[in-house]
Amino acid sequence: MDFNDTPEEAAFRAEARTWLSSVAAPRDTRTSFAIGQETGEFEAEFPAQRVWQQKKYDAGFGAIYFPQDVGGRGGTSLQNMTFMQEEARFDVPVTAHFMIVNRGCCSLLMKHGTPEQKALIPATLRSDLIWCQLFSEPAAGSDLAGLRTRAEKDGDDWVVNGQKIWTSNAQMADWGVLIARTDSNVPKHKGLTFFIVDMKSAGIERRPIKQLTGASNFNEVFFNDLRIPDAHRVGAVGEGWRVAVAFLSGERTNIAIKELMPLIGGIVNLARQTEINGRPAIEDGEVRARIASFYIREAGVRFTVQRMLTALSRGETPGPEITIGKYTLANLVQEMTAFALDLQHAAGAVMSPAFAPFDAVFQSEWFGSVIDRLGGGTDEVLKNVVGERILGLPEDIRVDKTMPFNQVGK
Amino acid sequence: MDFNDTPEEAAFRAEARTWLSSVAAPRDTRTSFAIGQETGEFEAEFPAQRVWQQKKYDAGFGAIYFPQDVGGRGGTSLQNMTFMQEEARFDVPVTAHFMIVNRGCCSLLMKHGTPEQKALIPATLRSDLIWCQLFSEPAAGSDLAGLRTRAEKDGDDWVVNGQKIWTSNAQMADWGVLIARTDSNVPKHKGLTFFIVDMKSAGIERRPIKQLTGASNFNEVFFNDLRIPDAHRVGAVGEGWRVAVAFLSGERTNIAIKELMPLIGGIVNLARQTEINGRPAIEDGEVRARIASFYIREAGVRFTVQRMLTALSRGETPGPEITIGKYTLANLVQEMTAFALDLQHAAGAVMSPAFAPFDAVFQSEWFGSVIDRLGGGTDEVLKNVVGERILGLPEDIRVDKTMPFNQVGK
Amino acid sequence: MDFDFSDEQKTIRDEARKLLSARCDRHRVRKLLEDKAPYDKELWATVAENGWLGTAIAEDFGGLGLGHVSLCVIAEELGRALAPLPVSSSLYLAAEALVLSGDTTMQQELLPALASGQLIGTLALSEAMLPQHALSRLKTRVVGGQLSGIKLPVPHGQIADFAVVVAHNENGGVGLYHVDLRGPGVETQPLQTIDAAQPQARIVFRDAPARLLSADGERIVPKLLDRASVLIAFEQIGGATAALESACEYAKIRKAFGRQIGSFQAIKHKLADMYTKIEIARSNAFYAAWALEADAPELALAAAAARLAATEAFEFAAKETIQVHGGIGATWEADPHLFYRRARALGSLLDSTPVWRDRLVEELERQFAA
Amino acid sequence: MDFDFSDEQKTIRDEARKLLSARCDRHRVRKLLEDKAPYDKELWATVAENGWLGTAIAEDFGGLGLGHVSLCVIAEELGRALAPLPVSSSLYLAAEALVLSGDTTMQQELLPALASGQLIGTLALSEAMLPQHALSRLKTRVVGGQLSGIKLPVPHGQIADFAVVVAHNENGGVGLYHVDLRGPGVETQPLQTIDAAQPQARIVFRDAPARLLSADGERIVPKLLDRASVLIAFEQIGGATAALESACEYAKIRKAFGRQIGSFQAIKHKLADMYTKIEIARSNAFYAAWALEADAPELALAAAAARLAATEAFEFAAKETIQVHGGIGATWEADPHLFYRRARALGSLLDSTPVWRDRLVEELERQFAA
Repeated sequence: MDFNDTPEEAAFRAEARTWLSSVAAPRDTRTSFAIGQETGEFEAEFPAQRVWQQKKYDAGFGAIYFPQDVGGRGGTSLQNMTFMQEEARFDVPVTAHFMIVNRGCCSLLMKHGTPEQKALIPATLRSDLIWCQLFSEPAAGSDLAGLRTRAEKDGDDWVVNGQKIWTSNAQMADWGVLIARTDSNVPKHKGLTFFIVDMKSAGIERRPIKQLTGASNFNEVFFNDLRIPDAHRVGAVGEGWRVAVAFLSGERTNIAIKELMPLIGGIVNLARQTEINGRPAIEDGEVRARIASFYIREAGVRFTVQRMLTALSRGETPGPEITIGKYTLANLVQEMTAFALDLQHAAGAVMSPAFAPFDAVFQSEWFGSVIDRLGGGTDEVLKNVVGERILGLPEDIRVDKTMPFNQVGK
Repeated sequence: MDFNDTPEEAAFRAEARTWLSSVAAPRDTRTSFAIGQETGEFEAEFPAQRVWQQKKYDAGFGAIYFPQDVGGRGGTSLQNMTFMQEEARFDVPVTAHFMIVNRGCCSLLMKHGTPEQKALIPATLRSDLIWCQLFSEPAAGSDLAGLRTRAEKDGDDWVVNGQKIWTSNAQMADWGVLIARTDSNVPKHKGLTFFIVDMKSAGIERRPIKQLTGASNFNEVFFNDLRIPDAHRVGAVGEGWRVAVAFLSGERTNIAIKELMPLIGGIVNLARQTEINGRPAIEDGEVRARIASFYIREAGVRFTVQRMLTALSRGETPGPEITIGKYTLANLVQEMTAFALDLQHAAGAVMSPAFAPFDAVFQSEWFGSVIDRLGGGTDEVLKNVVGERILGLPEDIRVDKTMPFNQVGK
Repeated sequence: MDFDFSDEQKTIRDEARKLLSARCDRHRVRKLLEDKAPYDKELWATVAENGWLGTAIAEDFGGLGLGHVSLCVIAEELGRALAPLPVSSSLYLAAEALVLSGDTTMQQELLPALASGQLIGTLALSEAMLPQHALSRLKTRVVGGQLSGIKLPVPHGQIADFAVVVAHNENGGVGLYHVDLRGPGVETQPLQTIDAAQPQARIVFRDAPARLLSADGERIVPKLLDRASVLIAFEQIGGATAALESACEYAKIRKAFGRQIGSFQAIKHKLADMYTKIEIARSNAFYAAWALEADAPELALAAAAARLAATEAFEFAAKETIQVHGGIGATWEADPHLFYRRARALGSLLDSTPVWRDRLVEELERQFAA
Repeated sequence: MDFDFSDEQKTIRDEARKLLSARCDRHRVRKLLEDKAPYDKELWATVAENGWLGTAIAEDFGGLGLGHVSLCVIAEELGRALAPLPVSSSLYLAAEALVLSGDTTMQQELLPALASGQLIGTLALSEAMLPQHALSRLKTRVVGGQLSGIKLPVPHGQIADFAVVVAHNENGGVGLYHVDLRGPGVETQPLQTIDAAQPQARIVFRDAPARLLSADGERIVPKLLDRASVLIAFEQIGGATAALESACEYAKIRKAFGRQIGSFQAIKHKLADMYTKIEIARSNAFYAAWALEADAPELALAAAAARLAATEAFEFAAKETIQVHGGIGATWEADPHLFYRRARALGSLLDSTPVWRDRLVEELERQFAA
């Protein structure tokens, strides 16, 4: 048990810090603690994010844990985490959103891709190529395996018809990963196949979804006789579910490793500036109890990630503990930001940056927290995962699990 | 909307208070706030409780809302509540435990009993007769309709074999209410029949259950060829489920109307005597937040009962709102008592009455709260009731609901 | 004891619900949000015509004199409909402040216009993050009948005709002043808010002419906040109930894993929890409504409890209604965010929970004297 | 960074678990509870023989010098087995106090006997409802080498051979004193406690001979409480994990409505919540274990967080394990009440949550300087 860097780790950290100092200014964590939820206008922010990712890539920090033969650094997940910790000290664009999908696609292609498909990896890691994820459907959210988009074989091509939803990056994506139903005569998990899609193909229509905040970071994507060459199939026909599940668990881990300490610091500072019962709020027992509870959960997830990285660095398979991270943090952010608004008393509902504390960042993160509780697996779905896969409890009764898909609901 | 007594209500309250003052001493609510959970040694306390109930009955306050023709006062539920409020101001035995069952049996017999059965009511209301409830079984708790105790017709008798559990009062009961399976070839809810049982009959064995506290207020009851005359059947053969459900909802209401304000007062006083961060705990924001939250739920249930009584007094059918009372209060007591132990710091684990604050009453109520969360319907079962019967949500999938009982689990 | 609305009040409720469901459905609410309209003028005219605004105003002052419990009934319906109207500012705050001030001249002048909806009033109390109960630290001041200072946020400040302003007088006491917001020395700046239908403004007063309504602010303001909080609690309960209904409806329609999602206990018990919190809040609010109308000494305790319970119920119902709806619930076109916004707006309107928590426990301390 | 137990520590864990499941099963724990035995003498001898008690004591003082992380490993197993042993009093408190005191003479005299289990020590700090951190208000006093006052509760006070007593000296400073509990001027009265296997006593000192260990109590006691709280946190996590396992096992066996109850989301998600709280606690405790062994400046923050998280996890796991078991869970013969008792006993042992909450936030305030 040692929380300090080893000499090698310290050397890497120093290297990262030196490079970051040479290209970016330090971040003032007392005032800057937005955690970059899906609240902003992504399209406007995207070009700067891409440039920053390219810069990191060129300096050897953009794809740390990917092997060198696909353009990565050939480093470790622990180094990646170290870099992220250091990066959080600087005032740089947050590239997490699109890189979650980009990295996920690269990992997927490394494992399941053909040589031709693998050739896309380096440009993707550099974010020269942007990917999007074509999974969810209006009638297939938590129950993803209930998706209805159909891919039918026609010569060497697959012809795809249907609709996807909640696709971030669809506006600027060059490629997409798609899961579609190729056989309706077998139970729902068995008839699915995984593809990559050239987003410049004919037969793809994107429509932005206006979110509750008014911003539009997600899209509906419609397929009308979209043709995908069989060469863009990933994995075997009918094996799409397994491929997609591996992809999605990566997404949950990514949401789990958001850096929330600055937000806690923001609340501490806010509590110094506002008052309860005639005294600074920070002296109030309820405020202290809430802040303590925030810290415990934040640290709990942060150190759980460290346990996972330790296992990885020992060459072991990490335990399942990190599954708790996604819903713990998503709820935590919603709770913390709501509490921060409470601390502002009547000003809590003000969103004018000039007049709300800290440029109304608590207000906008409070909106954004709604989305994090839903994306990447709802609280409810993930608690089922914990109950069934970790604790070994019996499954919910699944009335449609073994039924041929075309019989479900009949 | 008027929270004050009407002139008639005020007159009744005055009458009750006058009588109570003439027979009992006032209670010091600053030190006496035990809510009388199932923690004490019931057998030792029983005689005094019975005498007090008899005294109330003889004065016209022991069966207020029962009609005069069965020996009641012919008053209202509201008067009963008024009497309970007044009674709580005096230092008298708590008769709630056995009277819940006694009153429930009387209500049941009034509705479903034969004239011979109804004749038992007056002595029951006076508590000259004590009843017990023979419902739960080791394999049929929340899923009461899964009970296995069998009653088979033999001439004019029913022969009963099986085992019941969680029977309070079994040691001193003269009569019991029993639900047993009379037909295993039909689905589980349909093959049940309701009986009254003379507890002096041959073929009944009682064994006390040692509770987690060490006390034994509950029993297992075994039936070995117990014979019940058909004249002691209540309702039609196969109609036992409907009868039992009506009986049980009364039990839940009774648990919902526990008087918890004195316990809240006890916590306020405790918080004055203990300290946090160098100041009286009552000044601490967390303590205040918790106390406020306790009060809100306590008052919320108390006033929900008043809404129910208003509906009754207007001759309307009360709404379903009171269903929330049982689990709200049971959880509240557990939370309040645990919090009171926290306030005592290291002394919170001390149970010696001489050295724990308030004679260790918080400690013993903390143990007792466990039982209230389970008895009369668990939190989980009751939330299903709220979801399905009040909010109209679809039922859980019940795999055994329509299956003949003797096929279940095969 | 009679712990329910009267038949007459139930009639008022049914009529209000009917009118609002016809004239203020969620499409309209969303449209106004999109247009960033601070209120629904047309609906305002309609409810004024129907006499709602005068419900609790005495007949002598042009109201209907039906009492505050009746106004609670209307408040619940306004909350349920998420009505974009300045009722809270004009009636629960401005009209109540005028009544409490005891200034009959100004009551004569203004209450009839508030009852008819001709004038919109508001209360200018908050100064940024200062709790509203913290009167001694207010910076706004009146000198020689002229008021100066910054009030932020002022609810409906951009549409109000006048404000009752809470400010220090020359002697350091706290007074209530009437200020014409259309008059000189008043600069109003609309703010972006979490709920555009509960608009707020920043108002800078520079030597604005101010007429003293009462010099007894220290006594009146807490009472005013208690009274208003009861009415707001009914709006919160109405909103929470509508959110619950919306979530239940969706849970019955939406299917996942081959079943209606409402058949899963994770959803079913979440909705049962919502229902529980709402009924706890409703029962507390009933008690507070009685204390409000009876002007009973129990008002302080009852109002704080109603406020806290209703705030918790609406916040919980709003956020979990989104969760029950899944991804759809996070879109602009779906209803849940309307509840999420309103819950927060009403929760911020009259001080936040720690302030009410303290008031509630003060009352309990009194009740359980050492 | 290496954020897990070492292979050697994992071996210690496996062996400890094996021994305890053979020698300290729940029947034995329940039996001792019934007998009101303050501890399991036989098991004490066994674990002493196996060297567990000397785990973190330096080799110079007769220990194994394996460090505190290894002791954390053992603590978790003791917690998991609900072991009725005075390890917390004798090692986490008395031995640690001796080490922190810097009194090498007394260390030489006592640590080897603590490591071998020949002596049992304890810490006499609490004075009824006073928080243990509130040193300035302690009433126990030493005058002329003689200690007088009442300590209540003293953990394992009825079986301890000596106590490190925290008391005021003649100058009003706070010192740590060694008192022989078998000696004159000591009257020990066993108390009834929530968990008989975590026994407590009331000790009245009347001019009991006391030897000063350190006059620097104001610095040492908070650090001692921090250090002990980390070890207790591992006991709590062990207990919570065992409770969770017991609940999961029952949820797989018990059927209701024709299904295993673990297939109902109400049960499944409750167990997922338990698991979540336990893992949050475990990760915080890992960090604290590192800070404990490294004597890092992060200890204060890490210990408070580990303590709070572990207390919450064990309390929740214990009470909800009863609930999952249904009626059976409330009986003496079933295991869940053993957890319920232990959770409360450990939660009360070293101050309650509001005290640790304050310490945690103090550290955050330092970290996020204004």
